[in-house]
Amino acid sequence: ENIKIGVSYPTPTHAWAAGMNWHAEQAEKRLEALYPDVDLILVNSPDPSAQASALEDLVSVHKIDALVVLPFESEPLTDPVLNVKNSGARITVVDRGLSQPGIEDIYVAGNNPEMGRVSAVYMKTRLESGDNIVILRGIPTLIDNERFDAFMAEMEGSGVNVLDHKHANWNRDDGFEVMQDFLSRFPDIDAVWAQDDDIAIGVVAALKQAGRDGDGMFVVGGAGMKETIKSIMDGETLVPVDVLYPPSMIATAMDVTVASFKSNGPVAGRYILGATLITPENAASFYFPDSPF
Amino acid sequence: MTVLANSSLGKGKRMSFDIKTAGPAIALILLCIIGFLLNPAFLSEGNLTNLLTRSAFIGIIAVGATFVITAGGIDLSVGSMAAAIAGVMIIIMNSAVETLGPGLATVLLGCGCSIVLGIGAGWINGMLTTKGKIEAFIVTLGTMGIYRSLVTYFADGGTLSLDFAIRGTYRPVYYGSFLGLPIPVWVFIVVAVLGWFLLNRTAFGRYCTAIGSNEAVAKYSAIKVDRVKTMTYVIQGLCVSLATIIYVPRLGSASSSTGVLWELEAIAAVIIGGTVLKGGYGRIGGTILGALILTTIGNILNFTDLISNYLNGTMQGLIIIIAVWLQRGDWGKAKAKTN
Amino acid sequence: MTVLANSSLGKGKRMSFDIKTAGPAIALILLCIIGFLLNPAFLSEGNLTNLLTRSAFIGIIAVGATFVITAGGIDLSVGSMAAAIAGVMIIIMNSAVETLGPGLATVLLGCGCSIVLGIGAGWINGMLTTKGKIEAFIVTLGTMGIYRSLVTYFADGGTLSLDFAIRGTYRPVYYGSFLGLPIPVWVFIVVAVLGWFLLNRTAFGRYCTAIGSNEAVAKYSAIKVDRVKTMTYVIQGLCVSLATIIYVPRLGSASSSTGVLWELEAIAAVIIGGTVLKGGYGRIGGTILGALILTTIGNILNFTDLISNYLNGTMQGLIIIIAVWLQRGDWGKAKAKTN
Amino acid sequence: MLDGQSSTTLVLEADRISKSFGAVPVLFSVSMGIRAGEVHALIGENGAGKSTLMKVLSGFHTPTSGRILFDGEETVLPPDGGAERLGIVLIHQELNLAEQMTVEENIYLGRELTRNGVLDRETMRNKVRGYLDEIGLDISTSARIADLSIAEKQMVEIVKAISRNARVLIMDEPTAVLTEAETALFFRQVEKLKKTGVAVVFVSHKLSEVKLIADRITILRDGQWIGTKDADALSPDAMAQMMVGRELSDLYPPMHEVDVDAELVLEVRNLYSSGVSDVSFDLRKGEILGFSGLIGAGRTAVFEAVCGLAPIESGQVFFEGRETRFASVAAARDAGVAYLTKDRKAKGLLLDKQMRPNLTLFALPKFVRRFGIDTKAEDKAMARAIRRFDIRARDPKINVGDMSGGNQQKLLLAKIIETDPQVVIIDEPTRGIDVGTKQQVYHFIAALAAEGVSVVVISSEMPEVIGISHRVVVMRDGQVMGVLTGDDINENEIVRYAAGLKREGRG
Ligand SMILES: Nc1ncnc2c1ncn2[C@@H]1O[C@H](COP(=O)(O)OP(=O)(O)OP(=O)(O)O)[C@@H](O)[C@H]1O
Ligand SMILES: Nc1ncnc2c1ncn2[C@@H]1O[C@H](COP(=O)(O)OP(=O)(O)OP(=O)(O)O)[C@@H](O)[C@H]1O
Ligand SMILES: [Mg+2]
Ligand SMILES: [Mg+2]
Repeated sequence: ENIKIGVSYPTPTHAWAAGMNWHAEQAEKRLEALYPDVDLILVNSPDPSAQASALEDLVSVHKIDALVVLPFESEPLTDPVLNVKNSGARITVVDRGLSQPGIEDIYVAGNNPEMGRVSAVYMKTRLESGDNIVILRGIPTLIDNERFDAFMAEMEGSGVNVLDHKHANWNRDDGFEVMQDFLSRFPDIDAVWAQDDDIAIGVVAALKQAGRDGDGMFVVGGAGMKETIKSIMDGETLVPVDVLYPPSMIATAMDVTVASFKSNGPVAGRYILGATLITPENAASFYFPDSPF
Repeated sequence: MTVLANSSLGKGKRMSFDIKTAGPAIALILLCIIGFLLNPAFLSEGNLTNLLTRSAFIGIIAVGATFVITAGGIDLSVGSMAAAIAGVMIIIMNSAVETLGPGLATVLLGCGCSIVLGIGAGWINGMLTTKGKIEAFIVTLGTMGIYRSLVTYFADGGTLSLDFAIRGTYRPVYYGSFLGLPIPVWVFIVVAVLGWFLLNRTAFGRYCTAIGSNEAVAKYSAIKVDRVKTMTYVIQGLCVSLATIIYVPRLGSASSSTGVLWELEAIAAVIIGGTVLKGGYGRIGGTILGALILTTIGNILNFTDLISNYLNGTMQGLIIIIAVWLQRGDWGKAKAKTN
Repeated sequence: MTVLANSSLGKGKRMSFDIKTAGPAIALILLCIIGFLLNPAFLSEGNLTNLLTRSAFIGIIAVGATFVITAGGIDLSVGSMAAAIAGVMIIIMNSAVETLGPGLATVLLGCGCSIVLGIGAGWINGMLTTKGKIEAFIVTLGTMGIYRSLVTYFADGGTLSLDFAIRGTYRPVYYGSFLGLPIPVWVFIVVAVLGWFLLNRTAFGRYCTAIGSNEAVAKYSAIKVDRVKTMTYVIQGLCVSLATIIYVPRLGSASSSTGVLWELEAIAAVIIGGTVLKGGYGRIGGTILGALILTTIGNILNFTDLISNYLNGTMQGLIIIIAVWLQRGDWGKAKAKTN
Repeated sequence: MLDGQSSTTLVLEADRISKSFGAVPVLFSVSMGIRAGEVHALIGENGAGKSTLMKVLSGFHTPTSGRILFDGEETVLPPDGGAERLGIVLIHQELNLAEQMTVEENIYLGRELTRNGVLDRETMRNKVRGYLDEIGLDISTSARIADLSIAEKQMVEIVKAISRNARVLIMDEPTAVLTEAETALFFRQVEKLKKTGVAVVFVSHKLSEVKLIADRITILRDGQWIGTKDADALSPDAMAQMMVGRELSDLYPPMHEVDVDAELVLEVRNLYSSGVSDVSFDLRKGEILGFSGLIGAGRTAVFEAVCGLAPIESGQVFFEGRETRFASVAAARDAGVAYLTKDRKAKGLLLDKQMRPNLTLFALPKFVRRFGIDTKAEDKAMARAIRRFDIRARDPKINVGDMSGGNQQKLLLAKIIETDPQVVIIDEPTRGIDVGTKQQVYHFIAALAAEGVSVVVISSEMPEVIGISHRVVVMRDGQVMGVLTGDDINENEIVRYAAGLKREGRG
């Protein structure tokens, strides 16, 4: 009797998601080799409604026994995941929680508010009251709001001025252009919170172009891109740290889900991964040179 | 070369007529065979029902788009319009639940608002193109951006979700069925039949075709060109609102990513079905088949892991081109006619 | 109602000609004034340089699109094509660095490949529409999906990055300047001048207009319609490859999100500039202004926090509609003519 | 076989050409020889196959069987206008100009003059200017075709053809939309070309013109070759008879006098509109009112304003005694006023649709039964129209654009009459119609009037206006110059008013 496990996540359209896809594929190979009776089916979808359709297909066609799902968005996928659960499958939810509690058997996630908070804490160690920062946000989504709100809450009362914040959509090009405009607009910027390593790449390019990358100016991104981690290891000062939001969480979720069939102990529960601050000291342990991210 | 084209055209007239009618149908049947060969579960009742239900959204919107395109227009705003309407519906229903309770009244209020909004949005597109004399492409590109950003604004960048209490009442509109067919499929059938009748059997349909074929002739033939064109956008808006009414109970939410690229899918369905993009020639039946073809392609790609997930788009692109190429004999003719 | 439309038409004949020429220019000047009022730094040299440089991508692509649209076609694939070409360029340069070293040779090889790919991709679009007799909308919707998914595939869903050693050699193509103007702006100027010349001063340009105006007339005038139409797509492909050549050194990377929606921006620039979407009337000068207008809108929105971030799209949509409405007298005429 | 002419003088020759469209045969073994330096007229009823034969002779259609000889050698003509390079130029019956482009661009389309790859616009402009002056056409070289009147467009077509240094110049009804004055200018050019040895082939329904200009005449009937004769040997009556295959009775019907007390159906007072200034006239029940004048005199503009197609700046319109202003064409139609355009290709018919939807488009509300269109009633109307107007399409499912020009015109007439109007304004009623059918149209108009319908006939063909009108309004420069009645309706009087030599006192 084969154990069929569906794995559903958004189609990678940026590097972080590509890293996740890579980790998922690695885990599939590893787990299928380890357990011949386990069949993992990876499906990715370009939008929430396609993901809902993909979930329907996993049930009606593949008759899965368990589902590992990284929902595109929480709200729209709550009902479709509930339908999968009603078909009798075990549910593992990754990263973005569903909007109705109690559907998932296992929950594996990074920590978005924590990411914002950790970034702010680091900012405060480097800045003084009266210093100016600008923020480049992601795509307008819940994740972005959580990170941003936690960051702002932590900065509260520090005396650091947030000059403005614009959406750069977790995209290098937008990061570059928004930063160019910030630089034209504000003559004095001391630091940039770019929230994401892709945006940070654009920001750094804009800073270098304008020649404003000296004077202790620094940029904080986030997620844990391998190039960023490498440059932190090399002691780069413009992007001195990174805040982890590991794409490998999907692999963790697949491991745990398979374990729930294979283990003789209970595996249900919540696994929350930390938002570690990556510094030159600890960078080496987060560096995966083969991953696309 | 024209020599050949002409003679083959002359001779093939009867034949190409058949290909034209059958083209999209053949493409769909081929796809179903491929699907079955890849995985026999493709033809299971459950999957076919899923497929039909899914086609309903794009299909209903594409019926409206058939009118707009037949009359020589284009509407790029439908996807964002759907998202914005869904958002407003949810806000209204959520706030109505306090006064009206989570029952039928609230759901009907939401649906009513959806229809009013859809008609209104279509009317605005129509008036801007006709009275404002701005190209439809620009008008609807503009309203596309406006609606998309409005829904983001309403949702504060996140997701608007329907009150759980209302969901219970509203759920059957998507998940329920009647005589073995899901409700969305029934709505799709009704919209398709009405659309077919309107386009092929009424004066209004003739007027759309005439305007798309030659606006000056239409004007000299006592057709109120501006009014008819505006009406096509209103019909499009109404179709979008109907699609939204059956979409909202499916996922119970709306966000800035709702309905992204639906406009391209709807237009693609219309063109795959044999309607001419420059106007003057519309086929509702073809549009329905076009919508089914598009949904089936996505469905089949979910059925196999032969192809790298990343290449889904390549397969989709190839299949769309091939599906239309299957009826190219007809295309040559249709195009020559429009000139 | 038709009555009113006509009278403004008849009387405004001479006047609307002036408005037509000046329309997009006035819109751009208004935007600049607004930008300056919001923040005087808008008119700083640095910002104007940024603005021009940014316009270069969309502008160069839009020059190509002007040809395609003037000849009655449309190309939705340009954004994905740019991403795919950028991806392949990066792969090729990265692997050439081992044999050729990180010098000029490698960069030239990359640029050469880009041009070959651009021309090839354009040629495929052209052949599928002309010889394959498939509607341009469908062909390029298909190739859009194909190129987009190919770049995702090459990048394994992530980002392709240019070798750091090559970046040093290649950097000046984006960051360098000549006589005070950045290189991309020079490329933009050259492409615009050549495009203007080709469209307005050569037989080829007239053929494009004639085909867009009336394909049968063009054919009967012994114009090789298929060849000219294919050439417009080839020119479009070439423009995309030039835009890509100056895009790659900017951030040294390409991903599946590179160039998303550039096709709509390019088409919008063309239409804002006064070219008629149905073909037969193209204006390169207007296209350039259209590209500048679009870039300026985005730039201005970054210069103010008066407007909620979420409403950027609303402002963009409104400004586009208004910019085109400013020249609506002309539109009415142009439209009436195409019928 | 061609009246024993030696083939050495023949430039272009059709030898037993047959042509079918699908299963529908259109030409049956037609032969025709064209000599250098002659004007060869081709005449025949609507749908006889004249245009088809001309297209075969210029490479636009390939014959189903038969040979084409060029300079005595069997030749397969290159398609799509490629035959121009051999010196064979065709002016299509359908206007063949790119509407958004300028006069200069159109005239040189496909053979632009260039210097080092750059358009030599200066030279082209000057040459075009020269051609336009020569033919007496006062338009700018940079005018857009869309802004020209049909007559001007036709002249541009002619200029375009003449400028091509043709050896064989084939013209399919070039004078159908021209006035006599313009036709005269045009004929001067033809004479000039003829002297230089150009072979001119000329299709026309205006038999008097044919008599005037042609050296030889070929007659087609139902796709069959009837004969080729020297022009001197044929009178217009004899031509008509050979075309139609029967004796033609009087062209114009007997005039039915209008009751002087008949009510005024339409009164127009001091109308101002674009191209129209201070126009007043009235129309009685059952009257046929002719409108004459030179091209651009404003006749069309008057009725476009009256029918809601163009805005009225000032003035009054009374319909059946009540002051009215039709806000739309639909309002005019519903009141019983119908306008038939002179521009059948651009404003009259949907060329990519079949006959039936075209026929009923104007009167469509009449065919609506319980929300839907009553297709049975449409079919009946179609059958009726085919009988009544003698519309001949060998394939009933053909697109209107593929029908012969005259049959299109008949369909357009039928389309307008389908609303059973009280007042019908027919702009150029017989444009491109053969003599036989013309006669039918005139009788039809007279019958309408006899039934009490008021008819306005706008026509540039003087005999036609004179032959059927009760009264004639002559316009010039947007103004009414005079209204003629009874014996005053003659060519002399009309010309004097139209040319501005005479004007009725205002009062
Ligand atoms: N492309 C076509 N396909 C089918 N039938 C055609 C086509 N072109 C012409 N015909 C038919 O051929 C016949 C002859 O048409 P043609 O245009 O040669 O007549 P014509 O003598 O020029 O008449 P007219 O005086 O009215 O212009 C008509 O019955 C017409 O409908
Ligand atoms: N909408 C308009 N705007 C400007 N000028 C116009 C308009 N309509 C007509 N005219 C001008 O008014 C004059 C009268 O044109 P009209 O077409 O009415 O003449 P016509 O006597 O009917 O000529 P035809 O013999 O061609 O039918 C022309 O000079 C024309 O250019
Ligand atoms: Mg597997
Ligand atoms: Mg003819």
